[in-house]
Parts: sequence; structure tokens; C-alpha cells
Amino acid sequence: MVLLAAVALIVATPFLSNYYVRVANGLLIYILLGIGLNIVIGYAGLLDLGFVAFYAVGAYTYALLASPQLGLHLPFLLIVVIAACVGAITGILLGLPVLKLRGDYLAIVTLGFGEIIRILMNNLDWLTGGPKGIARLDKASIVGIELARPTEIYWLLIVVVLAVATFVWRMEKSILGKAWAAIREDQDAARGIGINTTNAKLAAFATSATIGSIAGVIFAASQRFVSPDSFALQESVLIVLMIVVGGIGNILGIVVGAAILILLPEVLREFAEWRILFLGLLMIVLIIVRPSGIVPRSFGPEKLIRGLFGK
Amino acid sequence: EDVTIGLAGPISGPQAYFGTTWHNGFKLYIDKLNAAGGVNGVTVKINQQDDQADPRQGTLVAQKFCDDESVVLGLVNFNSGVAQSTLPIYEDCTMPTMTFGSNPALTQQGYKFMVRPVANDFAGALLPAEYALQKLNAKSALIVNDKQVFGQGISEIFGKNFIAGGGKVLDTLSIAPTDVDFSAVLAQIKSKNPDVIYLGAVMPQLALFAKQMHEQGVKATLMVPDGGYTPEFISQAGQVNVQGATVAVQAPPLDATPAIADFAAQYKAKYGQDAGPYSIYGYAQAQILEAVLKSAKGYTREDMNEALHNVKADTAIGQLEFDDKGELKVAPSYLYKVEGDKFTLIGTK
Amino acid sequence: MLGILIQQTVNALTIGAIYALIALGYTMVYGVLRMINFAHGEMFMLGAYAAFLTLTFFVGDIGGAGALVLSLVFAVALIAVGLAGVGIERLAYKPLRTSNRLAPMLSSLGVSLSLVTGVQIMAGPQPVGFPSFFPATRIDVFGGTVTLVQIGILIAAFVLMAALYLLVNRSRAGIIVRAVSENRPTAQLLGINANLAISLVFFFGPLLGAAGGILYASYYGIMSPTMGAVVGLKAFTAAILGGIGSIPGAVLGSFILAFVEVGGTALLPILSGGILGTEYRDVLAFAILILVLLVRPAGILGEPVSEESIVYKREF
Amino acid sequence: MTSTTSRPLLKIAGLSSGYGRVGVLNAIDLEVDEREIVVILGPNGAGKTTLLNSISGVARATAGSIEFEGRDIVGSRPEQVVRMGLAHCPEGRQIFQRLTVEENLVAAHIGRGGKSFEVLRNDVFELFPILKERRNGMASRMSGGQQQMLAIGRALMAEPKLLMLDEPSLGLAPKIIQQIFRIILDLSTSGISILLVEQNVQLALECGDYAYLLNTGRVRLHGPAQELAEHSAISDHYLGGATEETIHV
Amino acid sequence: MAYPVLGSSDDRAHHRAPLRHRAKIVRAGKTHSGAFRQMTLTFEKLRKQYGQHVTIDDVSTRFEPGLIHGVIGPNGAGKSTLINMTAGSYVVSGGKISLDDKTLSGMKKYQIANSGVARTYQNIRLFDQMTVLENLEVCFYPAHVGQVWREILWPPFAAKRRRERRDVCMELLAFFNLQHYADAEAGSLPYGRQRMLEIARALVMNPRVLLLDEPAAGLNHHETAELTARLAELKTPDRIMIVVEHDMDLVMTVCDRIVVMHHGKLLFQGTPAEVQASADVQLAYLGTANDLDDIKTAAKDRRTQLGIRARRRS
Ligand SMILES: Nc1ncnc2c1ncn2[C@@H]1O[C@H](COP(=O)(O)OP(=O)(O)OP(=O)(O)O)[C@@H](O)[C@H]1O
Ligand SMILES: Nc1ncnc2c1ncn2[C@@H]1O[C@H](COP(=O)(O)OP(=O)(O)OP(=O)(O)O)[C@@H](O)[C@H]1O
Ligand SMILES: CC(C)C[C@H](N)C(=O)O
Ligand SMILES: [Mg+2]
Ligand SMILES: [Mg+2]
Repeated sequence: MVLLAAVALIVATPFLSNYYVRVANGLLIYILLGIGLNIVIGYAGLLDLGFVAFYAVGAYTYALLASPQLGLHLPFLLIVVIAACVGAITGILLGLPVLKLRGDYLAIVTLGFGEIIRILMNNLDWLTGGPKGIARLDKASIVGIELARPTEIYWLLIVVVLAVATFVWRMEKSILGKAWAAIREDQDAARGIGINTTNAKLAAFATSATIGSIAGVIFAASQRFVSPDSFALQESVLIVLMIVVGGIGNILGIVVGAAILILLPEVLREFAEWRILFLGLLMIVLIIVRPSGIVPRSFGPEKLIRGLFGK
Repeated sequence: EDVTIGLAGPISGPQAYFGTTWHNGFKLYIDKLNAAGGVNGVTVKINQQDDQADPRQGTLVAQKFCDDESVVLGLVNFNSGVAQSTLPIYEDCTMPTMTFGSNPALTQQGYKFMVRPVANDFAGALLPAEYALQKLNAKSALIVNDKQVFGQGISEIFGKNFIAGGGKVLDTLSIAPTDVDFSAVLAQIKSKNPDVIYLGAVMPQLALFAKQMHEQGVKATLMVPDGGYTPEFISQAGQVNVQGATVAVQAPPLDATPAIADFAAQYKAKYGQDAGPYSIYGYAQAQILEAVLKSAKGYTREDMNEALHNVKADTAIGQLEFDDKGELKVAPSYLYKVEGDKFTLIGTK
Repeated sequence: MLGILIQQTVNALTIGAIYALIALGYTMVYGVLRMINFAHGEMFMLGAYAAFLTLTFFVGDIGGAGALVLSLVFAVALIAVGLAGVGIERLAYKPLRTSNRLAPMLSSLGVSLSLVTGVQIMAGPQPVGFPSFFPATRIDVFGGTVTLVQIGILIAAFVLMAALYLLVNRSRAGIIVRAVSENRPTAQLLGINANLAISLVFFFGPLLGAAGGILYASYYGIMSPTMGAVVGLKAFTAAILGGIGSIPGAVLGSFILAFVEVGGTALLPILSGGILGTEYRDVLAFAILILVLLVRPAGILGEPVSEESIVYKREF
Repeated sequence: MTSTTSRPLLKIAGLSSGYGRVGVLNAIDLEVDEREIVVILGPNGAGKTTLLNSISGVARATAGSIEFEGRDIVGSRPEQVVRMGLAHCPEGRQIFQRLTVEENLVAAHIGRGGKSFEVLRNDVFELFPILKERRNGMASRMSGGQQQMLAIGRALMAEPKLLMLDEPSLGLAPKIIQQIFRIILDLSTSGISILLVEQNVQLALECGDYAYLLNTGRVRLHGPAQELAEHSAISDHYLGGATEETIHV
Repeated sequence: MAYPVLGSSDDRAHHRAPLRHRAKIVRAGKTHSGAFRQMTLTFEKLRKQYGQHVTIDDVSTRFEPGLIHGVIGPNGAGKSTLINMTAGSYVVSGGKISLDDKTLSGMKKYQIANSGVARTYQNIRLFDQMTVLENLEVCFYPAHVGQVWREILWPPFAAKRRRERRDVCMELLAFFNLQHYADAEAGSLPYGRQRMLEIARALVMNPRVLLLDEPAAGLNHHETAELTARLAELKTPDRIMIVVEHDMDLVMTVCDRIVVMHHGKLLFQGTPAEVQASADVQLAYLGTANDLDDIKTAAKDRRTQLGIRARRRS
């Protein structure tokens, strides 16, 4: 039932008006970001408040390689690969210095990292266009199929989100995912059983950064304009919130969290400031009622699948 | 019969004041218009949306207007940064817009469906540079900007004009848009001793800077762009701290002509507070709309667009018409000086 | 040259003192509840608004208020914000004491968002001018300009910080608060009213923040609903830099951060030969934060956590 | 002097309790007379700690009564219970690691019986000279045995009439355990009643007056300590041969 | 000889076959290099100090394979510190720890673990919110991480891996009588079972050095007896077992050799009988028979002095 409804919704959305498709696209991008960040926060238990940096890296990679800014016009798929690599490298670069840090110290350093990236984007005018950003990005296309209109981006996002979610889910179930869980529970004990926590954490940072970066590419390709404004600190916080409200460490939870935090303000658009107040209060209530998220960690995709197919 | 106009601007958040008062100016005239039976029997409906000065929200609003068949014209986006993202969307759905963002680049991207009913920043930064060189006999200027689209853009133009006129720009310093403490920057400036300081930023930074500048004993003349054209600039800085500072803005003084004074009185009567710095533009835009409706062949988006590009409107701020890029043919620009608790007009172009 | 040096030192000290007042609140709350209170910046903002409100409500004409009336007004505002802090803790954090560590932190984000929008709705979103209470007297010291406001801020900040230090380290209440912060169940077993101790922290933390807010607003002559966000983040950074949970650490971190900011503005362009402008000031600040934490992962004065001695289990 | 006539200091009747919805204890009856040392024995998870927690108000009683000096204390919060003169020295010492030795004592002084902090502290220092020696040192630097002494000293700061000790010998060297038991005897002599939870059956029964054996949340056996020490059921119980019926010795 | 299995008593024969199977898996992984050679753990002039405070002072000794070594000593003598240094949790301040020719001191904690050193903690440290089974499975990380990409991308391979891990772990769980808890959260287990699980976790990778820090602390007599039996069964000719413990019954029963620590120094080492006989050890740690008598006397004195005769309760 639920599955049918979900599929119906997914298929029906592109036939609605473009506004809804755009809203859905925004939602899907946040889901993608949530899945990426959740690897670091939900699986490995590292509080990363600078995730938006990777998102920015991906977006700017696309902007620089497919716009008049540098006169480059590389194909979309190639840029996705490049951005994934750049993202992974940035992830490792951030990961390396912060591995020794715990909890709140990690949070503030990642936050600082995110801010540093944003400030650089805002000030390296010769490269990034500074606050003006980069406009007139190429339309994306894959093997001749153009991906520029909201519906086209929508299908691209659906495919990417499903693929990434499956990948990340399998990752969680693998021995690496178990190691992340162990690090989250007790990092020192994890070392004591022979887990190279440095490598495992770097793997988490790199994967998460890669996903963030890919989300950035798609975001840039759909907006066809990037500027530092889109990568403010609040975005990172919003993604963390999505994860926690929905259910830490759980892909389904992210979908729910994103739906609440992204769709609700859209639905309540008429109420201007009151909706933000409402959202703030709702957040408090939700967290008090369900401190570890609406969807519990144990209710993962496998439970859903098992529930759906009656086994 | 009626037509719907989409209004998008910051209605919540820190820039809400600008957005609401601008829109209120528009509504003020439209209400009068509708009350009088509309234009040729056509009344105007308003669909007002909040873009929070955020490009992402702006694009959603743009899409919403595009999807809504009944919306035939947009009065959109106070901020250049937002307009930058939304204009392609409006272009795609052939929606004519009157854009408020003042960054010169907006009209240079070949958009066919936009006009800009205000002076762009070229105009906004020319007057002060000339004034500084000719009236103040300034030899050197120092530029401070907030590294935002508007602040950086307009201060760069000021710099170019100032140098072109024979002046010397000593240095360009940047501040973060959230800064409130400029003491360190000012200490720096003091040692350079410029004749004028051009500050490309918005309120409340303009006021804070003016205040601290005076308190730290920096003697240069402060020149600021249009964001400073509000009584808050004087009250928040403290009257003594802003004497002599100049403000360049596209708006005429509220008592400049009888038409404007009349507008100001109506505004105050209707909303119970003084008109905002951009309210007069909202009002004038409504008058442009009136002219468009009069001359349009029909009320489709295409027809409206054609009429908009060819309009000659008599407004409270004079007769307005657009060139082929959508820029005002004659864009009035005014320069004021703070004297006491008032802005005194010292130049116009 | 000496003038600039003195000038910049005074500037840094003033900024540092304001950061410190706020950082102390972060540190106190963290010390007791191991929680980052993201709504703390809003206490700072509420301080300014509360003072403004009491002032206009009770005194009416702001200009004519005497020193006694003013101090009374401030006391009322501080206590009001302190009580608000206690109330917020009861409503939004207390139910989450036993849940994972992220929950109260995010609840505080919700509180922060609600407070900012609440004030925006009630008082308007735009910044409001705030009266200055110190005469705008300027004193010239070897070429540098020091205002009375700056001196006032420094004195007020140091008095408040010293009082807090004594309260926490010398008084029985302080010892109790520290005991509760370390082990709440045991503290209760020993007859300590833990809720009272926590309320105490949530009274004094916001109170200090509010004091910072009032000083800040009258120094810069302005207040706005969002003023807490930026300063709050700075102060939080300072608290981490100094070692969160440590009171001297918060003060030290605040002054270091202030000097880095001021120094960064003044020196970055010179040191980099003009390549890096003042816009890179925050990059410098964060870079220094990261470097310090690389050498001392628990901050400058934070207690280093030895792996086996303290069982450091899951964080959320 | 036999205390048969005297009213019991602590009287628990039909107590059931647990944590949240988890029930742990079931219909417990237990009494402590004045100046007695009452021992509670039982395997892990029997509910010994829960019993002490229920008395001091940490675990919630769902049925039954707990009377201390004739007053029902069910539903009182821990800090109120302490103020009535019932101190609880918790399992695993739980001293405040980041406070100094003396600060640990300050934190625990609630000024119940009217004695000033200095007087009480000096009493504790007299009992445990090592604490005086290390008074300004960080508590975390002390060895396990010293920490246990601090934990007991801290409980004494509340001037209790009844002191509840939860496995004070846990993780201590045999020699230190003997020291701790001596201290318990001394405390009792000085007029404090003691409720002692212990795994060290032999020593506990040697020093105690009356003993209860708990298993799976029920009292399985009780009687005077000396008699219980000789009872074969004790060793049976400890080796897991659970007897369902309560045995009176 | 054949791969040494846990325990040797014949009534445990049913454990044996699958455990051989396990040996294969463990060898297939990369945890240990080469054949199972006997190795010796050596401490040379080991030191540990915090600032000026010396907690381990010039300790030199050898731990032979095939034996269970007890480490006893008063609280704060430095027993846990020794374990922590060996496992790499504490940095060594001076001296050297080596496993045959391999120097452990200075290596990272996880490298030491992967050299075959496994441990338990004085305060139980399980992965509380993971299931019992997962607590053991995750120990395969060092051996299996090399092929993690295959595991993620190729479901049949993942299934195979999961089966391999599960088989070994269930085996160990059965050995410790934990099989019924396999899917329970580790943190929800009764205390005694948690202790057993922690030992099981240390055994997954078939370590050559097994360090147990107070495994009997908090266990009741019944559980201690169970533990004693298991420890004896875990003894294999090439395994070095070190047990820090205050429970003298357990130590004296199960240990072949005992090291006594006092004030960070080696006070004595020898067989259980020698240790019990040593006057030094009695004075420093065990307490003498006289001490025990003293308590009994004191208890009696108290009863007579206070005149307490316990009231019998109904
Ligand atoms: N905070 C708690 N919440 C829920 N259940 C608990 C809690 N504490 C203990 N229990 C459960 O209550 C039962 C009794 O535990 P208790 O700690 O009272 O036993 P005990 O006799 O003191 O054992 P030990 O000898 O291990 O100290 C156990 O099954 C335990 O799992
Ligand atoms: N982080 C630390 N800083 C300072 N001293 C420490 C630290 N950790 C341990 N010590 C000291 O080292 C000494 C040895 O401690 P250790 O934990 O090894 O004792 P132990 O023999 O295991 O005692 P127990 O039987 O009580 O567990 C103690 O005096 C302790 O106070
Ligand atoms: C003055 C401003 C706040 C905005 C300006 N009109 C812009 O283009 O962004
Ligand atoms: Mg217990
Ligand atoms: Mg130990």
C-alpha cells in the first residue's frame, strides 16, 4: 500500500505543474544531501556541521567546467565524475586534520571548514565570480538527452537518489558499516579490536563528501546559476536537523525529515514569518516527543521491504 | 475582467522592511485604480509572495507565477542576487517582469521579457564620484564594501568613475556582511587619511560604520549608496555622527514635487507610517502598469510584454520609458547630504 | 604607530570582553549538561530587547533617565532574561536529559529559531537604534582613542566574570553545580537538588549573555532580532578554543579570538603583501582555531581526555 | 538489650518496584532496627541495588510501603530522603572525579543534623586519615580503595541515622576489603545503623546481625546472620539452585 | 599439531569441528601472518608516568605462551596500566614491550590488536546499541575490509561474507552460552553476560595474547565458577593469557604463574603456592590470616559491646 502510494506519487509528480516539480526537486536534493551527511553523523557518529562545503564544491565544479566563466564546456557525466573525485579529495582533506577531535570540537571545526570554503568562494572573484556567482551555466545532457527543464531534472534526481540510497544502504550493511557503528558506539574499543579508525572515518568523510558533491552538481545544473548565498551555514544546520528529526542513521528517516522541513514551509508559504515560528516550535515538540527521530534506527529499509512483501 | 500581477520580494527576514514598503507603494496606487473601476473595466489582482531575499525561494516563487496562467506580469525581486536566478525562469515562460535588482549585469544577458524601472548602479555611483571630485575637491578615496553582489558592484563602479575623473583610490577594504564592529578597519583607514570613504553596503552597517567612524575621529566624508536613504540611517548612527554624509539614490525627495508629496501623504494615511525608501517606486510601477494596460492589445503575457517595452508612462517621478535592453531611457538619480535630521538634495542627474 | 597599536588593543579588548560574557554562558551550560545551547545567542539578543522594553515602558523618555533608574532597569532586564532561560530549560531541554546528546542541541536550535522569529514578529524584523548610556566622551591615550563606553564595557565584563569565577570555584553553590555536572544521579543521592543546580546555571548563563547583549547594544547603538546569531557563533568558537566547560578557558578563548580578528584585519593585508585582504579575516580565525585544536584537541585549557580513564562512549 | 520491643528504624512491607515499565522487585518485606547491621545478599541482577534505589527514591515503588522512623517515604525524591537521615553510598563509588577530595565532602554536606561542615569533615578525616592527607588533591588521582573511603566519608556528611552501602568491596584488594569491613563495624559502634549489600558473603555474614537473601526480585531467605552463615541454602542459592519458597531459618 | 581448539575436555567435543572451520576462515583473512608459532611477550624496563607521578616503575618480565598469568596487587598498583600499555591504550613512557621480535610499544592501538593482542576492559566496553552478534561480527573488519567494495557492489559475495562471519560468531556465542542473546542489544544484557560477551569479542580473531582486566569483577559465585571453567578451556599452547583479578579463588585456581604488583613495581612473581606463601605479598595485598581473625574478633566485640541480638522477623 505505502509502496504503491509512493510509486504513484513519484510517477505522478512530473505531470503536476512545474512548481510542484521544482519543489520535489528541492526535496530530492535535500534527501540526497541528507543521505550523504547521514553517513558521517548517523553511521560513524561524527557531528559534521560543515557539510554544505562539499555541496558547494560540487556546484562550483559544474559551474566552472560548464559555463563561459573559464570558457569550458565539458559534458555533464564527465563533470559528475570529476566532481565526485574533487569531493572525495576535499572530504579527505577535511577529514585528516579533524580525526583526532571529538564531539563538539569536531562540530565547530567542520563548521569552520564550511565557512572557510564559503568565504573563499565569495572572495576568489577571478575564479568564482565572487558574490555575483557564476551565471549562464550549460544545460546538462546525457547522451544527447537534455536535462534542463524541471521534469527532466526530476527524473535524473529520482534515478540518482535511488542509486545512492541503495549504495549507501549496502555500505551500511557491509563490514565497513559495522565498523562505523562500532566507532560511533565506542571509538577506543573499536581500535582495540583492530579497526583502523582513521581509515574508516576517512572512508566515511570521503563517501559523504562525494555524495554531497554530486548533489551540488545536480543543483548547479538545475539552477544554472551558482553563488555563495546558496551555501551558507544554515544549510548545513538544516540538513543535520532533517536527519535528527527524521531519525538518525536511517535512510527512511531522512526522507521523512526532509519532507517535514522542506515541504512544510512551502505549504505554509502564505503565513510568512509565522511559519518559521511554527517550524521552530514544531521542531522542539518533535524532538521532545521523539528524541531519536520519527523513524527509529531499527526500522531500516529492510524492515520496510520485509513488511511490504509479507515476510 | 481582471488581470493578476505577481509580487515577489522579501516580506520576512532582515530585508522585510524594504520589500513590504516597496510593495505597499504599488498596492496603494492599485487600490485607488481598482476603486475607480480599473483600466478600461479591467481590475488588477495582486498575488504577493515572499522570496526572503533568498535565490532558492525566489526560483520557487518564479515557478509558481509561471505555472499560474492568470499571472500576466511580475513585479519581482528586490535583490539583484535573487533576480539573477529567477530571470531565466521568467524568460522561459514568457512572463514579463519589472525587476528591481539594480546590478547593471542583469540587463546585459539578453533577456527579452524584463525591464528595470529604476536606475542601475552605474547611475547610482556616477553622481557621488562627480560630486566628490568637483564639489568636495577630493583627491583620494578609500573604498569599503561588504562583498555582496550589490555592495561590491556599486563600489567598484564608484572606484572606476572616481579614477576616471582624476582621483586616486587608496585602497579597497572588505567587511563581512554580518560585521558590526569596524574599529579595526577604521584604525586602518585613519592611517591612510583619505578625503572620502565610499561604503558599498546596506543598512544597518551604513549607520554603524558612520557612527564608529565619527567616534574614532576619522575626518573623511562618508558616501553611501541607496540603502542609506532612510531616517534610520540618521537615527541609528546618531545625528552628530552622520552630518555631511552623502546618500545617492534613485528616489526623489518626498517633498520634491507636489505629486510625490501627495503620494507621501496618501501612504501615511493608508499605512499609518512614513513611506519606505522604495515605496515611491512601487507607486510609479503601478502607474507604469496602468499605462501598459491602457496600451496593451490583449492581456496575454506576450501582449503585456510588448506593451511594457513600448510604454511611455507618466508617473509621480516623471515620464518613464525603456530602451531595447529594458533599461530606463532616462534614469533619474539623486544625491543627498545629511543635514540635521534631514536629507538635503545636493545634486541630481 | 604606537597610536594604532593602542587603538587596536583597546578595540580587541572590548570585543573580547563581550565575547567572553557570552562564551561563559555556553561553557557553563556545557559544563553541566554537556550540551551546546544554540539558543544562547538569543539570550544575548533578548537582553537588549528586554532592556529596551523596560526602559521605554517604565522610564518612557530614554534620554532623561538617571544612573540609578538605569541600573534598576538593567537589573529587571537581566533577571527577566535569566528567568526566561530557566523556563526554556524546563520546557525544551529538561524532557531530553536522558536522550541522545544531539536531541537537546537541536531542540535548542528550535528555541533559537522560535525566539528570533518571535521577536521579529513582535518588534519587527529591522534593526532598531538603541540608546547609548555612557556619555560619548573620548579619551586620547598616546594617539589612540578610547571611549568611555569601552572602558565601561571592560569594567563591567571583568566584574561579572570575576564574580562568576568566585561563584563557581569558591562557593558551595559552585561546588554543587560542578558535582551535578559530573554525575547528576549521584549528586541527587547525596541530597543535592539537581534541578535547582541546573536552574541556577540556566539563570546565570543567560543573565551573563543578556548583560553582554545590553553592553553590546549600547556600544554599537543598535539591536536586531538576528544580532545573536553572529556574535553567538563567535562566542561559541571562543569557548571551544579555550576548552569548552572551562571558565578561564572561555575568557582566554574570547580574548584570543578578538585579538585574532582585530589583528587579522590590521595585519593580513600587510603580511600577505596585499594578496589577502580583510575579507579573509574569518578564514584566519578559523584556521587558527583548527591549528590550536590539532595541537590540543580539547582546547587550550580543556581537560585532555585520556582514553581509558574516562569511558568516552557514544555521543548520540 | 534486645530490640524486639523497639520500633524498627526502617520498615519495608510488600514493596514492588522497578524502572519505567520494567518491574524488578516483588513484594519485599524487610526491616532494619536501630544500630543493626543488616546484610542483603543475592546474585547479580537479584535486585539488591534496585532495593536501595527504591528506598532512596531513585527507582519508583509501584506497591507497598517504606517507612523510615515511622514516616512513609514512598514517593519522596532522593534529596528529600537524604535529608531525613538515610544516606546511600552508591554502587561503584561514584565519587566526583573532577572535584578535590574536600570539595566532594562540601558537595555532600547538607547541614541536616546541625553539625557544622568543619566538625563533620574532621570526623571523616579522623575515620580516614588518608583523606586528610589528600584533601586538596583531585579525587580522580586516588586509588580504588581510597575512592571507596571517600565515598563512605561523603555519605557520612549527611549525618545519617541509616547508611546504605552498595557493594563497598567491589573491585578492591582483599586487604582493603578487610579495612572497609572494619570501618563498617566502627561506624555501627558509633551509633549508625547499616544496610549493607554485599557479594562477599562470608565477611558480610561475619560482621552483620541480620541477613536477607534476594533472588529475582524476591526475598528468598532471611534470618540472623550467624545462623544464615551455617545454612546450606546459602551456598545452594549462590550456586543457582533457586528455591521458590521463602525459607525462614 | 592441529590447530588448537578452545578447551580440550572431551565433553566439549561438539564445539570442535566448527571451530576448525573457523580457523580456516581466520587464516584466510589477513589478521595473522604465517603459521601459529609460539611467541613470548616481554616487558623490558617498562615505565609509565603522569607528569612527576610514576605509576609503573621499571618493570621487566616475560609472559610465556601456553600459560595463564595472573596479575594481582593492591588498588592503584598499576595492573590496569600494564594492560593498557600492552594494548596500546596508553603511551609507554619508557622501556619496551615486545612480542617475540616485534616491538609493540610505539605501535598504534589497532596495529597492536592486529598483531594478535586482544583485551577486555575493567569497565565493560561493549558496543551497547549493536546486537550481540554484531559485536562479534565487527571484529572481522581488519580481515574483510580489503574486499569491502566487492561486498558492497556484489550481493552474492556479501551474502557469503555474512554467512562466514555469522558461523564463527555463533560458534563463539554458543561456547559462552550466549547464543540465545544473538539478536539482543548488547547493552541490554545482564551484567554477567556482558562480561562473557566482552571475552567472546576478544576471541573472535583468535588472539595470541589475551588480556583480561578483572573479568570476575561484579560476577556472582555461580558466574565466577563458569568463568573459571571457560578460562581453563581457553588455554592453548600458543596463547599467552594474562588475567588481572582481585578474586583470589579464581586467580589461585586458574593461573599457572602470578605476578604481584605494588606501587608500580614488581613485588613478586611465582606459582600460586609461592605467592600465597610470600610474607611480602600477604603484607601488601592478601592480608594475613591474622587480619581476618582480627575482623572476626572486632565483630564479636561489637556485638557484645552493643548487646545486639538480632530480632527475628516473621
Ligand atoms: N536503570 C535500570 N533500568 C531498567 N532496568 C534496570 C535498571 N537497573 C537495573 N535494572 C534491571 O533490574 C534488575 C535488578 O538489577 P539490580 O541492579 O538491582 O541488581 P543487583 O542485585 O544490584 O545486581 P548486581 O549484583 O549486579 O549489582 C536487573 O535485571 C537489571 O537488568
Ligand atoms: N590519567 C591518569 N592520570 C594520573 N594518574 C593516573 C591516571 N590513570 C591512572 N593513574 C594512576 O596510576 C596508578 C595505577 O592505576 P591502575 O588503574 O593501573 O591501578 P590498578 O592496579 O589497575 O588498580 P585497580 O585494582 O583499582 O584497578 C593509580 O595510582 C592511578 O591513580
Ligand atoms: C539596495 C539593496 C538592498 C538592493 C539592491 N537594489 C540590489 O540590487 O540588490
Ligand atoms: Mg547492584
Ligand atoms: Mg585496574
